[in-house]
Amino acid sequence: MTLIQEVNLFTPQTTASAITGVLWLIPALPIVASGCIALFKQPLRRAAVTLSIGSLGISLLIAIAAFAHVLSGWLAGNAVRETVNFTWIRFGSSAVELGWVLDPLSAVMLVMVCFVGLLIFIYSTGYMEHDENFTRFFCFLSLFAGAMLGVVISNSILMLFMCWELVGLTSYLLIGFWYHRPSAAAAAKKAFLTTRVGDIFFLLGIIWLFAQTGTLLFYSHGTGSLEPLALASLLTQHAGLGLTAAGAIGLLIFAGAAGKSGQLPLHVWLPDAMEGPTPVSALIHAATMVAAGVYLIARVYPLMQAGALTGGVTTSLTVVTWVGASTAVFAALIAVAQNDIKRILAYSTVSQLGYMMAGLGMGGVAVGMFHLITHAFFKALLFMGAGSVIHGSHDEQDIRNLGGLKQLMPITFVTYVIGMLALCGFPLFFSGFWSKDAILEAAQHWTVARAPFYMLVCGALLTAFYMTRQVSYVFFGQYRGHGHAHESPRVMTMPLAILAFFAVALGAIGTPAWPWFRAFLDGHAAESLSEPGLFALMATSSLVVLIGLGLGWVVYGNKSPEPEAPDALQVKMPAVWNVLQNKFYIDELYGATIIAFYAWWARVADWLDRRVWGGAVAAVTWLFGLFAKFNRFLDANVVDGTFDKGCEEISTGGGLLASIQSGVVQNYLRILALAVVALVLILFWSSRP
Amino acid sequence: MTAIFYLIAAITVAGGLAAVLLKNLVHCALAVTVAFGGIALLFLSLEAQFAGFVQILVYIGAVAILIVFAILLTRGSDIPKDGVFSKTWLTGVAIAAAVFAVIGYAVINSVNAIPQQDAVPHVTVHDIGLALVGPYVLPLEIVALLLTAATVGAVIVAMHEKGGSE
Amino acid sequence: MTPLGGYLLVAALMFAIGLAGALVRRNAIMVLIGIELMLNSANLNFIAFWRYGPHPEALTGMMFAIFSIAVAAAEAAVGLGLVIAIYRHTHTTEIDKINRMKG
Amino acid sequence: MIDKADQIFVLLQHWLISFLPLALQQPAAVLIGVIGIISVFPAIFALTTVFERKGLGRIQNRLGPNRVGPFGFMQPIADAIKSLTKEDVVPSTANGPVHFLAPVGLVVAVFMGFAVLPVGRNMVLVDMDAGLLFFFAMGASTEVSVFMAGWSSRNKYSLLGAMRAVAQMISYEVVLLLSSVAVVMITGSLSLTKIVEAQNQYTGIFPHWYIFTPWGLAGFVMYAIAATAETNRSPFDLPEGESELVAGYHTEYSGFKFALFFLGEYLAMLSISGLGTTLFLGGWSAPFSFLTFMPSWFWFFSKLMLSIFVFIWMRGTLPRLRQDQLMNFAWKFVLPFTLLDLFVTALWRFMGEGLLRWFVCSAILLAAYIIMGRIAMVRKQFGPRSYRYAE
Repeated sequence: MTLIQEVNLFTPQTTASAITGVLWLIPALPIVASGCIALFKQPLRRAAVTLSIGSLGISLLIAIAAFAHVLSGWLAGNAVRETVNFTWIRFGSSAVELGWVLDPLSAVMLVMVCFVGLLIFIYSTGYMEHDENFTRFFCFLSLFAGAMLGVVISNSILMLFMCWELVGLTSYLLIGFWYHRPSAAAAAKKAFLTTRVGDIFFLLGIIWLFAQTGTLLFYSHGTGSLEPLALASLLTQHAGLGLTAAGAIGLLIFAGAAGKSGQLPLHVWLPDAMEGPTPVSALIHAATMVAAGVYLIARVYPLMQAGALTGGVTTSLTVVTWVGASTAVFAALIAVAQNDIKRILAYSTVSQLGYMMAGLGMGGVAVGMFHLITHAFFKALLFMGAGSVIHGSHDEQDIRNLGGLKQLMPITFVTYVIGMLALCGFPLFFSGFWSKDAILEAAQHWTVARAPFYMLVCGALLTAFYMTRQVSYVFFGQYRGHGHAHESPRVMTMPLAILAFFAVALGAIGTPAWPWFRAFLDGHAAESLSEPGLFALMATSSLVVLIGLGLGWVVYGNKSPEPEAPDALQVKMPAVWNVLQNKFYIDELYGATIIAFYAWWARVADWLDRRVWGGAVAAVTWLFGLFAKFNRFLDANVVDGTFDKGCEEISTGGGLLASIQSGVVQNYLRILALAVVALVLILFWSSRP
Repeated sequence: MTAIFYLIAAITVAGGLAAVLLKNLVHCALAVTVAFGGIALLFLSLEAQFAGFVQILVYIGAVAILIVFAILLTRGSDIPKDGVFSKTWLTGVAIAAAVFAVIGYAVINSVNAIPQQDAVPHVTVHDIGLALVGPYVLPLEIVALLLTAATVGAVIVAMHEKGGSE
Repeated sequence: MTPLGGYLLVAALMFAIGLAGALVRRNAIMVLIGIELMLNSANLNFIAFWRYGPHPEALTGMMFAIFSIAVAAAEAAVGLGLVIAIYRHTHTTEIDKINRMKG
Repeated sequence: MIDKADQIFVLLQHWLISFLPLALQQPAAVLIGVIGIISVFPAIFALTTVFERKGLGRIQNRLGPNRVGPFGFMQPIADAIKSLTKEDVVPSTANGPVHFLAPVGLVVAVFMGFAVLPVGRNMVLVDMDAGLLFFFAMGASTEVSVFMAGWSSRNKYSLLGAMRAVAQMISYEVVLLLSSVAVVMITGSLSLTKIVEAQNQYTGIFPHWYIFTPWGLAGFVMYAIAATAETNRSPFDLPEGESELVAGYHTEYSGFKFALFFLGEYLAMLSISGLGTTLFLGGWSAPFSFLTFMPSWFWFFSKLMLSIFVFIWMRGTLPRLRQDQLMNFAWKFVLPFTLLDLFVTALWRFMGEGLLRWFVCSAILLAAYIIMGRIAMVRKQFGPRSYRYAE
């Protein structure tokens, strides 16, 4: 693998093309649409839908145009990286700069996000049809889409962080969309707080990076933080623990990515996030937002691999690999013992994100991104299929209460099975096979350790197993739910069919026979089939998948257990099952350690507040009270006494004068007349000689 | 000091006395109309044609009618049981007499001190008009404002209070 | 007695009569009538002084009388409006019964 | 000869006083004038009553009085004899002196108004500098008499009629004054003879009557409306509406006192028509320059009779207004329009000669008339009466 040396094949473009100039419209349109919808009244459903879908559709068109621009540039032989930067705030000699970038990575991601997002928008119009907060939902969805697209096009790490936080906010809003359910509200809080833990590290990384390089931009004609000049200076800094500054910053950024992408210590929020509406699960928690972490690593990849000596191995990338691989197998294990249809998919997502991270860590940007793209399509497909199942079976999510939907929901069944086979990596015809194969290939060639390879293979086996279990429960046997299950409306099945098509077809761009996707992302020529051991690897992975499928079918296939009956595995291995079903007791562990610590600390603070500070305040209060009493005494006896006496005198005098003003008008007139008499007399007298 | 002057003066004073002394308020109003007319005639006898006609127009045509309206609106034409004069009427008469005595004494004693010209002043309406829009234009404007304000005020004061505690 | 003296005496008499009316009558409208009489006698004085004064062409007394008439008209309108308003509240126009500053 | 015919009455007066010593000539001249007025106008009144009754009869498709004398023309004489010989009924609760003084005061005040009317060239009893003001002062005095009549009768119909009449007269007197002020603004004089002289000029054969100017026409229309209301004539005859108030403030009068009221009302109509003629229709001036050979008094009385004919015609044609319509009409339409007319008159005075002022003044008045009319009609304040029947 020689791709590392060829990263710098990119030739910086000095001038931005027209399409780059309007690239900002892609995130801006959905955000503006969201703002408009926020002002709408609830009954304006049609307008809200038209606005959000229309804006995202236009964004998709622009994204495709941008992609075509990049593609034509690539075909012409020179890879494109165009940036538009501007100064946001200037203080002193430094400036906060924002900007956006168009390169193969962002172009691919833009198209994927817009396309999947658009399909999910369309699907949502059917899924959310009966919800009374329909327009609010589309407001949030549009805001999310805009923020996510903002993350994708950012050329400034600050702008990326702002959009990143916006994405986190919308995720919070959408998970808690049905906020009247306590579980949804709790899940939203959990998601927000957990990702915040990662974000704090991310922010530290940003600040460190800014402090070291003096710029927030990734690419800026040679002065950006991801360009050789800055990287070289970062490598010369030592951060302790044997890390260079580049490595330390990379690890901090990875912590943020791990929070967002649900990597091992911070994965707990993602399964709970399934409390949100299913389209949200599909869009945010399968296809796009969780992939933002992977995308972030891909975006700062030059930083991560800076200083790599041989085989592209750096400390930070090794950490990424280990975390990813262990997440992959760990989550797959938990998924085996779950009964909620969406929760299984959620753990599957965590697992697949681990694959992506491992792929990034071992194989480079293209490997990880390829799995990200294929996964986005088939996982969105699976989630929407699950949504269709839930919709059709009257909000039933427990797979033990479903069954026999093969006949009742044929389109959902076919598309779901396609998604499931793609996820499992069924050989040759499904995109998942090729993307996973690329990761496994990278793992096989990894020089540091062999363990990740075996872990990933194990994960693939488990993936096939639990997906078979799920499909068997849901679609085969007898229908065990209540009411009559029915097929979903066309507006929901159409996106399923389109996604199913891509779940199959996308594999074509990444086969070892024609790996142009990798070449496109990495910017160098395609490799040939001549790689040694390739076919052996393919055979191995196929075999693993088939074993997993077969095992699952043997254990669960075509049975119709009673809803309350124990699981087949539970009967055989109750101890293991319990551990798995309780998710390795991670939540309980956190509850017993971190949260308990916080609760204790809160009690301490409370005690301090009540006893120490409260006492001090009470003492001061008492003192002042005493002083006030003294003042009152003075006021009542000294000041008031004088004043009252004065008032009494004035009042008495006033009473005397008031008796003159009797209210009888004629009295006044009389006095007036007498005054006239007096006046005339005085005048007359005084004029007398 | 002609007979006409005495006649007019007698009418005026009689009207005024009747206005003050008559019991029925409407009679008082009519009597005061006579007094107003007498004053107007006095103006005319003083060669003040314009002032005289204005006096008739304003006092007889407007103020008298206004008084009559007010009397009828307040049921003033019914004679009250406890008399029309206040209990202190004697004091009032005494004070009025004192005023008249003092002023009359002053007039009689000092009227000859003032230089008098007996030539009839020849003042036309034209002159008065020119004076009104000339040296006296500011008072004219103020009076216009005052009349407007008085109109508005009278309307508001006399207007029925809507939703009042009647 | 000069003509001016005659007019002034008549004016003084009318003034006294108006004053007496305003002082002895109990009805508020009668008080107003008395005041009107007093104003009229003042006007008569103005006109008389204008007629027999040294500068009749200056029109001062005449103007005074005219403006006084205009103002008196406004005064009458407002005064009678007040009397009517008071009558609405207290159902009386007896001025010695209207001695509270509360309607 | 022409001048002789024109000045025949003046010459007659001069001839008569020439028999007296010089000291008495001046009072005698006045006396003769007074006698003339006191004899001529009641005669016209007598004629008018019979004209009115016959005219109304024609309008209502009947004959009218036709028994006394030729064509019933002796009817007023018969009426006069009747009212003089009838018993004078005074209600027992009536306030005697006031009841008696009311018709007298009315007739006196109305007769006073004629003193300043120029009925012909050099034919005016007192050529006062403030003639117009005098006329209005006398007109205002009649209100007191009307009130006296209504109040002293101790009859609720009388009192209501009197109150209505006084309220109506006060309201429309404002309009009457203001519409006359327009003429004063142009002429620069309150003297009625000067006003007539200002109009007694000709351009070609056409006279300079004020009615032939935009502001004059508008002013005349307002004046005519106000005059109709001021004299309590139909359609503003609410104070005497038979269907509501029997006969208004003179319900309790009979015999000669009633005749006096009747006389007073007609004389008021005559005098106010005469003033209108003087102010807007050129007084005694001839309508065309080639007709100046006719005596001036002939023209005055012709115009007067024409006005009276219009009064009778209106009485026979128009229905009576409601009280609120009457007041609204006065304060919300006629008065604002008259004020606007004053403004236009000022504009006319200061815009100088030329066609422009004709155009501008006409345009303003026409626009104001149309706009105010539309607003009034939309608000249904002066619209046709709508009847509601008990169900």
